[in-house]
Amino acid sequence: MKVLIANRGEIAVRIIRACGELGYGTVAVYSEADRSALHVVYADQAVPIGPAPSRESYLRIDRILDAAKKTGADAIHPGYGFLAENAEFARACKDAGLIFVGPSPEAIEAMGHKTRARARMQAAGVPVVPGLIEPVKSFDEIAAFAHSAGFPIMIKAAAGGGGKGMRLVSTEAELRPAYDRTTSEAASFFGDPEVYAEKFIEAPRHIEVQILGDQHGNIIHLGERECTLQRRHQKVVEECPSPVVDEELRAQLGAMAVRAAAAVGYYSAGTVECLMGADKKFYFLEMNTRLQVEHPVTEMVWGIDLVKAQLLIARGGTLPWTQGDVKPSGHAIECRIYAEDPMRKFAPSPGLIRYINLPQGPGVRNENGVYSGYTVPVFYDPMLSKLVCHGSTRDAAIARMKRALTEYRVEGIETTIPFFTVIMHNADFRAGRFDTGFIDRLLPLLDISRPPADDRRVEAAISAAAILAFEESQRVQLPDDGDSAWRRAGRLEAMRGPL
Amino acid sequence: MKVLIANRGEIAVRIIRACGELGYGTVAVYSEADRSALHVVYADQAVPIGPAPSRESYLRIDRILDAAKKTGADAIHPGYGFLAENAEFARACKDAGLIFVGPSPEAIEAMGHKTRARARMQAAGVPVVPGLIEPVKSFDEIAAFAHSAGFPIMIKAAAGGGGKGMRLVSTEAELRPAYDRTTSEAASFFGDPEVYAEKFIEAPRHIEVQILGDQHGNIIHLGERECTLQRRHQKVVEECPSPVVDEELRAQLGAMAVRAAAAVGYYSAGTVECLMGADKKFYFLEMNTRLQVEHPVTEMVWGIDLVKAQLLIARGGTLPWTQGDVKPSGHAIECRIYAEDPMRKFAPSPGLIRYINLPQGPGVRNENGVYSGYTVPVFYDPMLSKLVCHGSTRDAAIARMKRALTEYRVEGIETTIPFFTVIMHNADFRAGRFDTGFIDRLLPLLDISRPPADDRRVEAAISAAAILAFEESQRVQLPDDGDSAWRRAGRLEAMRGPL
Amino acid sequence: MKLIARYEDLDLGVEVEREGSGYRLTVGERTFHIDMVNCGPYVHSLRFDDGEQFSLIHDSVGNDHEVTLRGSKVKVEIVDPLALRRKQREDSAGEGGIVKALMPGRIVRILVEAGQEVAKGTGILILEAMKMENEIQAPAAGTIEEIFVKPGDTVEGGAPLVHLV
Amino acid sequence: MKLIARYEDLDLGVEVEREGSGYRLTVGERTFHIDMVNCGPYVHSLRFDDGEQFSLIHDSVGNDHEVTLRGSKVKVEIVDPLALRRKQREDSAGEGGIVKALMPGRIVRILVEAGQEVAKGTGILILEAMKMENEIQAPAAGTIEEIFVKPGDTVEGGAPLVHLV
Repeated sequence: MKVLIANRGEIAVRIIRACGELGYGTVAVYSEADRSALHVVYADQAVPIGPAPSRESYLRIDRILDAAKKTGADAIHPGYGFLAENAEFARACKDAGLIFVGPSPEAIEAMGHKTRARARMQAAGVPVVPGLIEPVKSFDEIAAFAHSAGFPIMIKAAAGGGGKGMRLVSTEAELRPAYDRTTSEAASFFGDPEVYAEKFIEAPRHIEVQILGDQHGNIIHLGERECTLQRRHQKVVEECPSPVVDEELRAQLGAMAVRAAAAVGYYSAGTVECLMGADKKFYFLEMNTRLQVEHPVTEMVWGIDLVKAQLLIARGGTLPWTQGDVKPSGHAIECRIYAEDPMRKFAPSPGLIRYINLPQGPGVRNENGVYSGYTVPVFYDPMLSKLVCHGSTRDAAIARMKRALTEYRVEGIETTIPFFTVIMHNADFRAGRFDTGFIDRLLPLLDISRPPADDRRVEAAISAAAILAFEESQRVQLPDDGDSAWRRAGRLEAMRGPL
Repeated sequence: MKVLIANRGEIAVRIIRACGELGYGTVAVYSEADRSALHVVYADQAVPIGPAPSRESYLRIDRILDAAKKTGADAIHPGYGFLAENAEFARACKDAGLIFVGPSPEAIEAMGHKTRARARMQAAGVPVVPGLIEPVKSFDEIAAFAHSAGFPIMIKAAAGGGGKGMRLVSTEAELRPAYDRTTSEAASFFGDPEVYAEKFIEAPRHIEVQILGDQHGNIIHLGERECTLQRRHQKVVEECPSPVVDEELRAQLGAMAVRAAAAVGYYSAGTVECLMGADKKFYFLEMNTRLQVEHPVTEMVWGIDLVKAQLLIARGGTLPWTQGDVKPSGHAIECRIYAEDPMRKFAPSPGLIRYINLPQGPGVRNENGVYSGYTVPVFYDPMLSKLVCHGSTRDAAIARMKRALTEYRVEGIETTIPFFTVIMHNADFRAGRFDTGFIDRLLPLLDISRPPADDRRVEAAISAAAILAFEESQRVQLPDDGDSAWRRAGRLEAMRGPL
Repeated sequence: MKLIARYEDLDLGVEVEREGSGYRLTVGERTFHIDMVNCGPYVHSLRFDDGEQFSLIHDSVGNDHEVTLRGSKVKVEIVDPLALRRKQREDSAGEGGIVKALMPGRIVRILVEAGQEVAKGTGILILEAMKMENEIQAPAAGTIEEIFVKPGDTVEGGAPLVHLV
Repeated sequence: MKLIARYEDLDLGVEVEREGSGYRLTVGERTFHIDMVNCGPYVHSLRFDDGEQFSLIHDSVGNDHEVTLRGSKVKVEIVDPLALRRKQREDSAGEGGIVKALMPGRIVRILVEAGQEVAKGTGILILEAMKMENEIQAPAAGTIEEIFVKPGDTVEGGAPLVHLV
């Protein structure tokens, strides 16, 4: 068995690891900007599939299938993003005689079109978010909806998902620019400019349920994840279980998710996303027909390897567990480590990672996508790695995360690590009191405070910097020291061409 | 609460991590050779306690107590080795008003003298290894024992443990040199030249039982560890559970271990070591009155943090679990990563670690004691770090270990990583068929085979080396390139003085 | 050697001298005797003469030093006084009117024209990097003197975008 | 540039030339067109012209190169032919009679005396490193011409211990 991974970054590495443990061969595909990426380093084989822009590489179905044919791969795992929820791709894999590690093209289609999915779920008796409408053909339609439903509304790309391609609109004035930008991003990122709108539910929690189904009709759920902490509609911290879900509510959420999945004949791993109000009423939002970024928190608590389960299911295997066999244990939290500068409005911070020190020790899991000496390209997501910590209780998991963040060091680029330290120390977060607006309300208070100049740490830091500057000045000036011309040339090379 | 860690290397880092998660302050102590050691980097405070030789630093009770006083520490954790099983040290801590994180001095003494411990265990109804005798005063006594019991025998340091200070003697000719060297090592490492001897049981397994007791008389066991794979009487691979112990045998072993611990009023974490024959009869060997190197395999399978439990117990807390509350789950394996060259008879390989890539991802735990750029000193144990992998079954744990070893890269010094790859692929190991002689029998077969010259990998490697040598030759010759005079001077500095 | 350390808004005079195998430092009014050991390319161990020890991670680009120690990151600029005076002259010469790219990326749209007057905070252009569109705003009111880039251009971090006078 | 690559017991002639942004290599009888990119201080990506790609970790000390790729570690020595000829002359001059320390450590005991005849495998001295006593043995039969160390000495790896003729 040989598996081609049609993805990059930490998720490609995650899948390569699972395949390696199962004794399966692995094939990485990579754009020219990704020659030095970790997934290329770790795969058994690697095939170039085009220039840096995703449109010309990671989204090119023809080139990926060519790579599979050339290397004799038996299966393709799409990861998340890129082609993971593209039914045409899933179908093209099947047509080429390859196993697609995911659900059927029909299930992807059924859930992919968010508005049609909602109708189908409603028919299956699954509660849905109020206010959903069909995708619009023009700005006028969206304006009409906004006027009838009243602000705030959300504009979302019909083909979007995972927090991409959606915008909150609170006032009339913002409507036109938001529509234009969402449409443009939808066309650029998903190849489909269609957008729709829905009424925005205030102060909700974002809860999602993990399901696992096989091709023989067995479906189980693996409880919920708490994904309420978001910035720009992107999740930043996820946990399992949710601090506000008890065993009874978990059973209700699970039953709803299994019903939703069964309604579309779902198999493989999948996630049913819900909004939950303060009254703990929950509404189906969408189903992600793929592995989720935050799947490790579920794995650590439920003791099941979701990627290995996907591979088993894709090969036609039967789920080895019934609902009664699986039980959660302890608590897990994930922080997404981004190449963004929290002190400069989260501006992207690509570039050379000069030094990295990953946290280690008990209960710490690094889903890493980068390494010391690697240059983070500008073409893709700013997510570098994920840090996941497990503890016997939520408090223990938070304490472990705080400890791990202290060990985590990245030099050369800025990352969101200090921002997570602030969150882990926040009293409301520690008490489990938050909604999806938490991060935005926290941002103005974000004072990653610096010690005063007479603090011994500052004296030590200034002394060290002065000594090293002094030592540097004593050295002969070398023509080719440090960042070599050769390496600089390689970096400019990677920057060339359209994004 | 502030804890001083009277140790170095990976175990000091392990304890600092646990304290950090509990919100306790940490104080590292270090010899002059250890200024750049990871435990010094990670502790809140660090205090120098003398020159490189352990005798003048890590074994100096007075200096360690001074450091505790100076920093206002409340407790001292001894780790393993050094002063961990020194009753005098435990008593001195108490006398200085400090909490000693370990058992009572009386329990250490009772178990510390191996021959007296055996008598006490026999009296408590615990089965012991046949043939034990009192420590000898002269070579003649040991010769007399050898002649009456017959070869092979083991000569052991009375104050030894953990595989140190013991020698197998199979023939008359070896007896005198073995006696001399064991006596000399016992004097040098443990400060006590006394040795004793016992009949050597052939082809046994080494099984040990983890126990945890509080100061209120509650004692539970956390099952067994399989520690049969040894080289020069040092464990190299440990696992939990043992592949040959079933639930019934585990209950018997556990009951025996709890009885042994109760007989000496034991509290804190402790390990009862046994030999087990092919008939699954087991014999008490010794009790290690401290945390064990291989404790993480038990932690990963039983879900209990032994260091945090030790700290709770030391503060007078009550064990939060009864025997019925604790259950094993899955399987864990540990490999001890040593700075030794398996291709050169495991010769020590200290020096500069130019580059290190630790394995990551699901089920992988690094208990690391070193980092990229660190120079491994010659003065201490060659153990750099431990790699621990957990899986749902023994096969899954082995597969994960194989995958992790593939990711593990250390450049600059040689390590035992390739040796573990060979063990993980060995059919007998995979089948669980081994005894304490397994590694010695495997060594002659150790062919960490190299690919032939026309293999594409070799062509690629030769090409890369040639290109880099070519590029190097094209560069201006720099006076101070690479390994700087400054750093070389630092290394020579660290080498100075007696070992 | 005399240096200036800039921390937050403070300029501190620093004097560094070798002293035995260590260093003698004067920082502002205070004098330290320091012993420092290189533990690898980025890790250093610094010890004051009262025995207090700091393990630190150090990285620098030009004069900008980042030192991480005991969970805090301290950013400090170390300049020699001559270079500082030169820099101040350049600053007053009005080089500050160049708006630079804060990150590498691709120019998506230009929102202003040459000659246009802009208020502080007016969007100048949209820079795409890492799948996000980032609006670059005017740091002060003024007139757009010159635009150095066009849509579709790929720029490195620090590249000049427009001249604002 | 002409080089010699030593792998296992083979000496292979290697010729390296720049070719466009890549390299042209002749290794023994075979010619490769190779594109190689530096991915960091130790990681490199090498691609043959048929598209086969290798990510590798490279480290070298002097002429000794270690290349790790696809789970294998390949040790190869790269020398230029002039240097090799010089080395062969030195070898035949009998420098091989110096027994060197394989690792840094401390001399515990000397087991031989100057002038003593020894058989191959005779223990010469005991070197302690990392808490282990290691016996250094005579690599061949001969006479101990000179002993360079004494008990208690600390030596670096590669330090000469005795001269055996």
